[in-house]
Amino acid sequence: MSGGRLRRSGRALRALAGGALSVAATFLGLLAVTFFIGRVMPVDPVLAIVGDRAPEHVVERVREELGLNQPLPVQFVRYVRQALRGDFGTSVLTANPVLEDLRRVVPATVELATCGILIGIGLGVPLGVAAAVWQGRWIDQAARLVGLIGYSVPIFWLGLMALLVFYARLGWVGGPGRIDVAYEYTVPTLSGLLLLDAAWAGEWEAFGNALSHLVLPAALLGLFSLASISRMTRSLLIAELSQEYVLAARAKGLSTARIVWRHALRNAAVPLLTVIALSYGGLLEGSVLTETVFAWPGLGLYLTNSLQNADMNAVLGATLVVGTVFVGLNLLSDAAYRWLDPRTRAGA
Amino acid sequence: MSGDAIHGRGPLPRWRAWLESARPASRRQAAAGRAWAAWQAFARQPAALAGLAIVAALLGVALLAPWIAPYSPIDGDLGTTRLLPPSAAHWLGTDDQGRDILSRLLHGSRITLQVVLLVALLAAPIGLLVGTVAGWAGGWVDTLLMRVTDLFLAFPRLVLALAFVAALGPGITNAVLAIAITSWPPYARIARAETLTLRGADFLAAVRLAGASPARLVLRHVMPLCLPSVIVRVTLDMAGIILTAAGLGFLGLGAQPPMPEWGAMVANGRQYVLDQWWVAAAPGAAICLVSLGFNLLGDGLRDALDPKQAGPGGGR
Amino acid sequence: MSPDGTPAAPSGPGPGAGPGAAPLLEVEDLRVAYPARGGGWHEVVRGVGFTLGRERLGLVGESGSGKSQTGRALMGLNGPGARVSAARLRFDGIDLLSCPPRQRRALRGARIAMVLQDPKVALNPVMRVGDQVAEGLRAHRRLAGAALRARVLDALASVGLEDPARVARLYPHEVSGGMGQRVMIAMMLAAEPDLLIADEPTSALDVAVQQQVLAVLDRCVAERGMGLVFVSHDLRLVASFCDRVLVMYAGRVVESIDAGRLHEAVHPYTRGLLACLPRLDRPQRPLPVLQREDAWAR
Amino acid sequence: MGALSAVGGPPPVPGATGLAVTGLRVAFGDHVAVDDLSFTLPPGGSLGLVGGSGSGKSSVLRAVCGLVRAQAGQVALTGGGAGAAPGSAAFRRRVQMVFQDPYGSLHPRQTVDRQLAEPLAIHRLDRGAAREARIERALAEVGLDPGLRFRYPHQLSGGQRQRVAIARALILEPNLLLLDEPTSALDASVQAEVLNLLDALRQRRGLAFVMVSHDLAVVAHLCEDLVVMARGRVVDRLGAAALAAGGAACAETRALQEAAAGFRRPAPPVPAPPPAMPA
Amino acid sequence: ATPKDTLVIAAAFDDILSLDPAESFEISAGELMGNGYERLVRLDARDPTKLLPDLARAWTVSPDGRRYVFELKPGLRFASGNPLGAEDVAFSLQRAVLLDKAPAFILTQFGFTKAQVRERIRATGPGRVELETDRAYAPSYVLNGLSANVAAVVDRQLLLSKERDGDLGAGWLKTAYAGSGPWRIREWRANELVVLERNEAYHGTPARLKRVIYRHVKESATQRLLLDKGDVDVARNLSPQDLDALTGHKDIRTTATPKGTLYYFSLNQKHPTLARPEVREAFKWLVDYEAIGRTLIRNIGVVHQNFLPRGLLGASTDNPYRLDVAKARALLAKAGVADGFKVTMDVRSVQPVQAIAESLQQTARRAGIEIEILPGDGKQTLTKYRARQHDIYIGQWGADYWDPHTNADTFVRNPDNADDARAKPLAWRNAWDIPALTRQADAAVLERDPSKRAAMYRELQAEFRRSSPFVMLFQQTEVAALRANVDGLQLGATMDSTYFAGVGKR
Ligand SMILES: Nc1ncnc2c1ncn2[C@@H]1O[C@H](COP(=O)(O)OP(=O)(O)OP(=O)(O)O)[C@@H](O)[C@H]1O
Ligand SMILES: Nc1ncnc2c1ncn2[C@@H]1O[C@H](COP(=O)(O)OP(=O)(O)OP(=O)(O)O)[C@@H](O)[C@H]1O
Ligand SMILES: [Mg+2]
Ligand SMILES: [Mg+2]
Repeated sequence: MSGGRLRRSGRALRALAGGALSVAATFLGLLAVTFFIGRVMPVDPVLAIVGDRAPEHVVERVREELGLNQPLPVQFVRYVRQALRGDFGTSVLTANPVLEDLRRVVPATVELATCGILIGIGLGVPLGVAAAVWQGRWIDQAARLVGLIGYSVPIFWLGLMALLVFYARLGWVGGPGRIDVAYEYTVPTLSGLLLLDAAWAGEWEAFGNALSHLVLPAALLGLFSLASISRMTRSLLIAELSQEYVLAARAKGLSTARIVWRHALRNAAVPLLTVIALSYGGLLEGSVLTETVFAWPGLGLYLTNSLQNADMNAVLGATLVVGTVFVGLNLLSDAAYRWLDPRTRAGA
Repeated sequence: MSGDAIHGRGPLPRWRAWLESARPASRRQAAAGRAWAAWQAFARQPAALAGLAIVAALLGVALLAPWIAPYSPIDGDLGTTRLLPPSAAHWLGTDDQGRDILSRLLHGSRITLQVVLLVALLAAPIGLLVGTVAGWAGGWVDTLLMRVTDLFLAFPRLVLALAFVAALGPGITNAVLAIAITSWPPYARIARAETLTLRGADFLAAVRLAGASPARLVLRHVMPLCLPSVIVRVTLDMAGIILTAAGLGFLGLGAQPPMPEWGAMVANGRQYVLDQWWVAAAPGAAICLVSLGFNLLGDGLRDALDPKQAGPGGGR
Repeated sequence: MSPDGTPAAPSGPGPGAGPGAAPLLEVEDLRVAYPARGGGWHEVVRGVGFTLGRERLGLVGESGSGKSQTGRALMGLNGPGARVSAARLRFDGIDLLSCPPRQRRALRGARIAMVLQDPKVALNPVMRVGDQVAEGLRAHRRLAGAALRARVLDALASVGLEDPARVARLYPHEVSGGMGQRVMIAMMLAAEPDLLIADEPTSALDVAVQQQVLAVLDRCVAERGMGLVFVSHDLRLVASFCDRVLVMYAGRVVESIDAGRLHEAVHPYTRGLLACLPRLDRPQRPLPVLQREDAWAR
Repeated sequence: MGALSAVGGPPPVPGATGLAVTGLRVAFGDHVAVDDLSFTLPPGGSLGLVGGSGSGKSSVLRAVCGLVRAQAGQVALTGGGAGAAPGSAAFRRRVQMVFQDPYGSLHPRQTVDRQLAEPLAIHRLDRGAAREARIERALAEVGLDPGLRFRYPHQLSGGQRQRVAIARALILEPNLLLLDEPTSALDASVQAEVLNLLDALRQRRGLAFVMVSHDLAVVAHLCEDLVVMARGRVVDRLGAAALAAGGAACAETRALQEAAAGFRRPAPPVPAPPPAMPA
Repeated sequence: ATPKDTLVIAAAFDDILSLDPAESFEISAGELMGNGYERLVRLDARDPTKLLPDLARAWTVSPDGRRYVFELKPGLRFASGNPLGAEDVAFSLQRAVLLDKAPAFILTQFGFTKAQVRERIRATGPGRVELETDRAYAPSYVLNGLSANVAAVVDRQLLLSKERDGDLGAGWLKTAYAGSGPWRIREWRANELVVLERNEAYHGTPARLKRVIYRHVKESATQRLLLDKGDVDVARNLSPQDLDALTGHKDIRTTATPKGTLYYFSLNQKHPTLARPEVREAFKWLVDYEAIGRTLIRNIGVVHQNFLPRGLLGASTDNPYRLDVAKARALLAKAGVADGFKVTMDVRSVQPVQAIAESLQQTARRAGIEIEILPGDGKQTLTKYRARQHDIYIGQWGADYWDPHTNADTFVRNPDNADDARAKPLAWRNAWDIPALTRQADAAVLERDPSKRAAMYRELQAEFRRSSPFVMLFQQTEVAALRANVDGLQLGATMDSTYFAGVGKR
């Protein structure tokens, strides 16, 4: 018994080590790709620092300071060494250490994407389940329609239209930005997640205001994740519902609800989780455009700005964060896989 | 296996009988019959047909654009025809350079089609090859290829495309390249997964026993089997590709002016979205319609090509 | 028309019927049809009829002859889109076709149960075996807590599983095929049904294990006086295990015969099936093969 | 016993091939599927491998034809094919295999024609009309209607598929056929047809067989010698005649024997009539 | 809605790179510098050709024109509470020269170098600062230079306390504040917001409002929505069509001021075809100035064909060119390219530049010239432009300080046209080799009589209009739309002369 457990934990350890190794490899790849992009980009990074009107000698001096006159391999080694030390340098654009910037912008995006995915899950899973159970009925068609909208409509366009209708015309929601300026200094920053911080501080008015700003972009992102989640839920569930064990459960006389939610969905949950994890990553990505439309001071906006201004330190930092989140989500969904599916739990 | 007790069918015309013959007499007839069966499975779905119609219409419009467009797509008159609302003369109105939006849309279909086709032709084979080779070879080849795939997957697609376009310089060709570079990994994943399930299949063992080389096995036997799911995925991705291209255009990194690229048109129209809504709405609707078409088509293809429905022998 | 007319018309209790005078199950002119591709219907069960007492009834026939569909029609579990009709389909006096779905579901698992072919796929892979057994009990017998657990362990023990407490904690992939099939039987028998439909319960199992599982089934029938419909394509097995055998061909019952009198079978299909099996004790080559006649299917 | 010399019946056809396997060991990870297994098949002979599920029967066949790698042991052809190294093209042409599941052993997207042509294409045999003729001959040999030639597998019945699989194995004109439960997925009536076909082929071509099954009756019908396996090892060897006489010494063999006879009720609550089969 | 005591401004300020006056050189930052810092003299917001005293009470120029003495106002304090004296002023100017960041040339062009700046700029007594230039420049030129942000006065004590590795506090000041103006810069969150708070220690009239908050909003449409809903009080980057749509809105009015920023496109003289004089001129006849003025830059700019923006000394308002395809064709024929030719044009993907480029593309095609537009973001096109690798570049140029030399220096001076030249003005970027014009421009800087000086610039402009490879398009007008309850907001002509101290809300 204990020997088995020992062996099992040994196997888990090996899997973990393998995971860590692959994450490390992925990171090195990320670094290489960002470096490569930074170097081939036809933008002079010095320009970003000194501006267009600086005299030539200033330009030259800064170029030397940045080590840009050294051979590429030397630059790469320096770059990797710094990145490994957790030193992403200072952003040219914000004049702050990149790490500090990230600490500010990442929570904003996380808040947005998390609310989006919660909406996506909360509506998408039941919708997908309904569509699978009542296959071919109106609810199935409706789910399909929602999915198609989510897949076919450009988010930036829908965002603008939604802003126009719900903010400008109807005035139901707050406008662009995370919070009204009036509340700018009322909420102390703890987690960076405005809703949590406001609730923690008991600033309910600010909470309400932040919520009113969040609702629209989150709902929009939610719609897009809803599309893929409901569609995947449907097809996974349909596949599960045709399995023999469902027949066995029906033969036991269980109710449809129990069969669907306890048996079939539980099995579908395993791949579904991967879908959700991926679509969460997708939301982080979708936020690039959403944040532009909603003037949301998050990672997406930060990344586009830095890219366009050749702020390579910031680009590296932000890309690494996004990459890490993707890798982390992958690991997490792997772990969930192991946790949800007893067959993989033993490693057999 | 075909139903013996099927009721309610009249006599078939000769060509249908030929196509539906259970005993095809030649390779050609067998292939045609197979295609016909797939078509029938496909044609049973009205939504899929609608999708096909949209895509076919896109194709037709792209072919005929110069003949059916009422005006030039690139010349307008800043002085007199700027930002006119839809009217009899300009069905969809005019844009900020005084150009007829309908004409631009019609010509833009060529770009959209070109983007979609190029990406599909670039990304799908890469993904297919990488995935099948990784899945079949296993071992370190698999590990290496999948690491690279994961690396590309670890970047959000739009961001990576952005970075590549930033690196290569904007323009439609580079946008296509960037999108292709970023869209093959999912295909590789799918192809690999499929290959893994096929790896132990007896029919492949039989071919191996006959002495087939690994290259032959992968190219002639494994790949054709992965192809349907990749095709389905590509079709479903078309919408995403169009949207990504539009997103790049929207951020000013896609097609360059005055090319009537739909995404760039939306981006341009965004300035006027509050008052001259048609400038952005028309290309936006075109994008929606075409991605809708590809989505419906992809759904239909999936249902038609689904191995589970390929033949009743599959599941016992 | 099959040569001997509609076999086994509902005429009193079948041979080997148990103590109850009224038959447990009466089936007359049962038909199952699925929508055909080109429109219309495709009948896969075409006018099956029989009565069942508290006995072991074997259902044999080649693949696709409609055995499983017949069994499932009794459970009310045919595939989506199926059209099921019958002149009579009564279980213990209850008309199964006209009773409300709620009552039908209450019957399922509680009074009519079913064992499936392959325990590997018929047990929910993410649920502990014990929980799966408990589920039916909780639904039908309103048990909970310690009482429920005791019943689960009892049920597992009754199918000959050693250390039921340990088995209850396992996941399906952690039990062997034979154990899995026993778990499934325990799961279906826990609620003590009056009728058990076993759809090829042993054909996915190892030859040696097959014997053990059959013994378990056999004991349950003998001890509890339950009716059993045993679906199989293995004529030799059915003949040795059941009291009575229905032979199906193309959705019809072509012959109904006592297992002991199988050698007296008159239908050429049945006779052909028996003859074409290779035998250890009497080598024969070439083996006789079945010459199908269209008339059988009509 | 383990000798490499060909023992057994006289080769009915000159050039007939036999097989000698010594000390074979196959492992998947930590799991040893086949351990120190030896047997010989005289040229033109037939050998049955029987055993319960998971006893390693399929693994033996797969190791013999090189589909899985053996950790230890030798596989050698004897008789006509002696000298062809496992894995070589010559070996492949002499040794072919038929798989258990006719549903899984045919490529689902290729016509019968294409599947039969594939081995010919690989070995660059017979172009054009000669190839056509050869395919037609192969179909005829396994008793398949030429009208089925351009069908896809899903348009065929199980028995027909298994015939196609046999035709594919035969098209390279091998001398040794490895059969992995070729009839266990088939109905009894179809099984008889396939067994008859295999029997006829053997007579006609002087093929040597190694056949795997868990059904003693089926193996005994086709093979002269039997090897009983359990847990990856040989536990019993006996001739078909000895088996028919009944009363095997080995427990595993006896269990198989009983299973072949149907169900035997242990205690007599209901007097079960012995399975009486009509003549 | 916005709080009563706070002015909320929607603006795009993603260009800010630093809050250090010695380093910051961006338009948005300039406005912050103007409100947060003081300098010796300051431009009159109403008439930028005039100078007003700021920290200096009075100043004198020595007869040889090289020594400037400034007298400070008494009792000055920084927002930190530290007293502000002559030492601080000298320190600030020295610091700018020593740090030698992008805008430092505004001071070093008067002959200050790192080596001697501590002698040439000195505190000569309590409240007395003395500067010594290397030549006798036009006093307006020097004083205008001293009104630039780079000459703003910073808190010496505070900065020295934050100094690291002898950086004179530059690392710290990038994101902080050390000034004495009516507003303290409380916080700058890049691409998000900037918060100004009333400086209670300010020596002049205190600001009327307590706070000014800039919110970064890039989209014009979004700015308009926010303004319309009253979630901001001022919108700064509205597009022509959004401005148009707001006229007649009962709660919103607009205010406008011409800016020192010019839009132009230029022809690289390394391109053999573009180098022909007739081709250069032909391009000037191929722009539909009138239609562009009426549509694309309506409200936000006026057609202007000279290198000095209106409002600068000597600026010309002659606009001789208009769209004349026939004339252009004739000129092209004369140049031997009657059949037209193909060129590329690097265009930033921003409005109205992109739209103007597209319009030019259409009109040029009518004369047979095929222009291929190469879009890119700002940094990308600039990189190419600075390396002289473009064919045609379309862009803008803003005055660095309020003196004609700022633009003359770049448009009509090219002391060395070699690839490795030390100075690389716009004329160099387009490889326009102009020794004669360079000499003329150098002379104009030294002319001390303003009216003679103005005449010299007018001459330069006439020649420039005729022969330069620059096609000047328009001068930007800055427009702000504001809620009707905001009063006292006056946009300044330069980037640092929009003041908020006098702004109030009803
Ligand atoms: N859901 C369904 N839809 C359409 N046809 C079906 C469906 N389920 C079964 N059939 C058809 O019904 C017929 C009878 O099937 P059934 O499963 O009863 O055969 P069986 O006798 O149990 O065969 P096997 O021995 O292979 O299990 C077959 O032809 C099968 O194809
Ligand atoms: N590819 C494989 N990877 C891992 N284990 C395997 C593999 N193939 C077979 N095994 C294991 O090796 C053992 C022997 O398998 P094999 O297929 O040879 O048995 P078998 O006698 O043919 O059984 P069956 O009658 O079920 O076909 C089994 O325990 C099986 O699980
Ligand atoms: Mg069945
Ligand atoms: Mg096997």
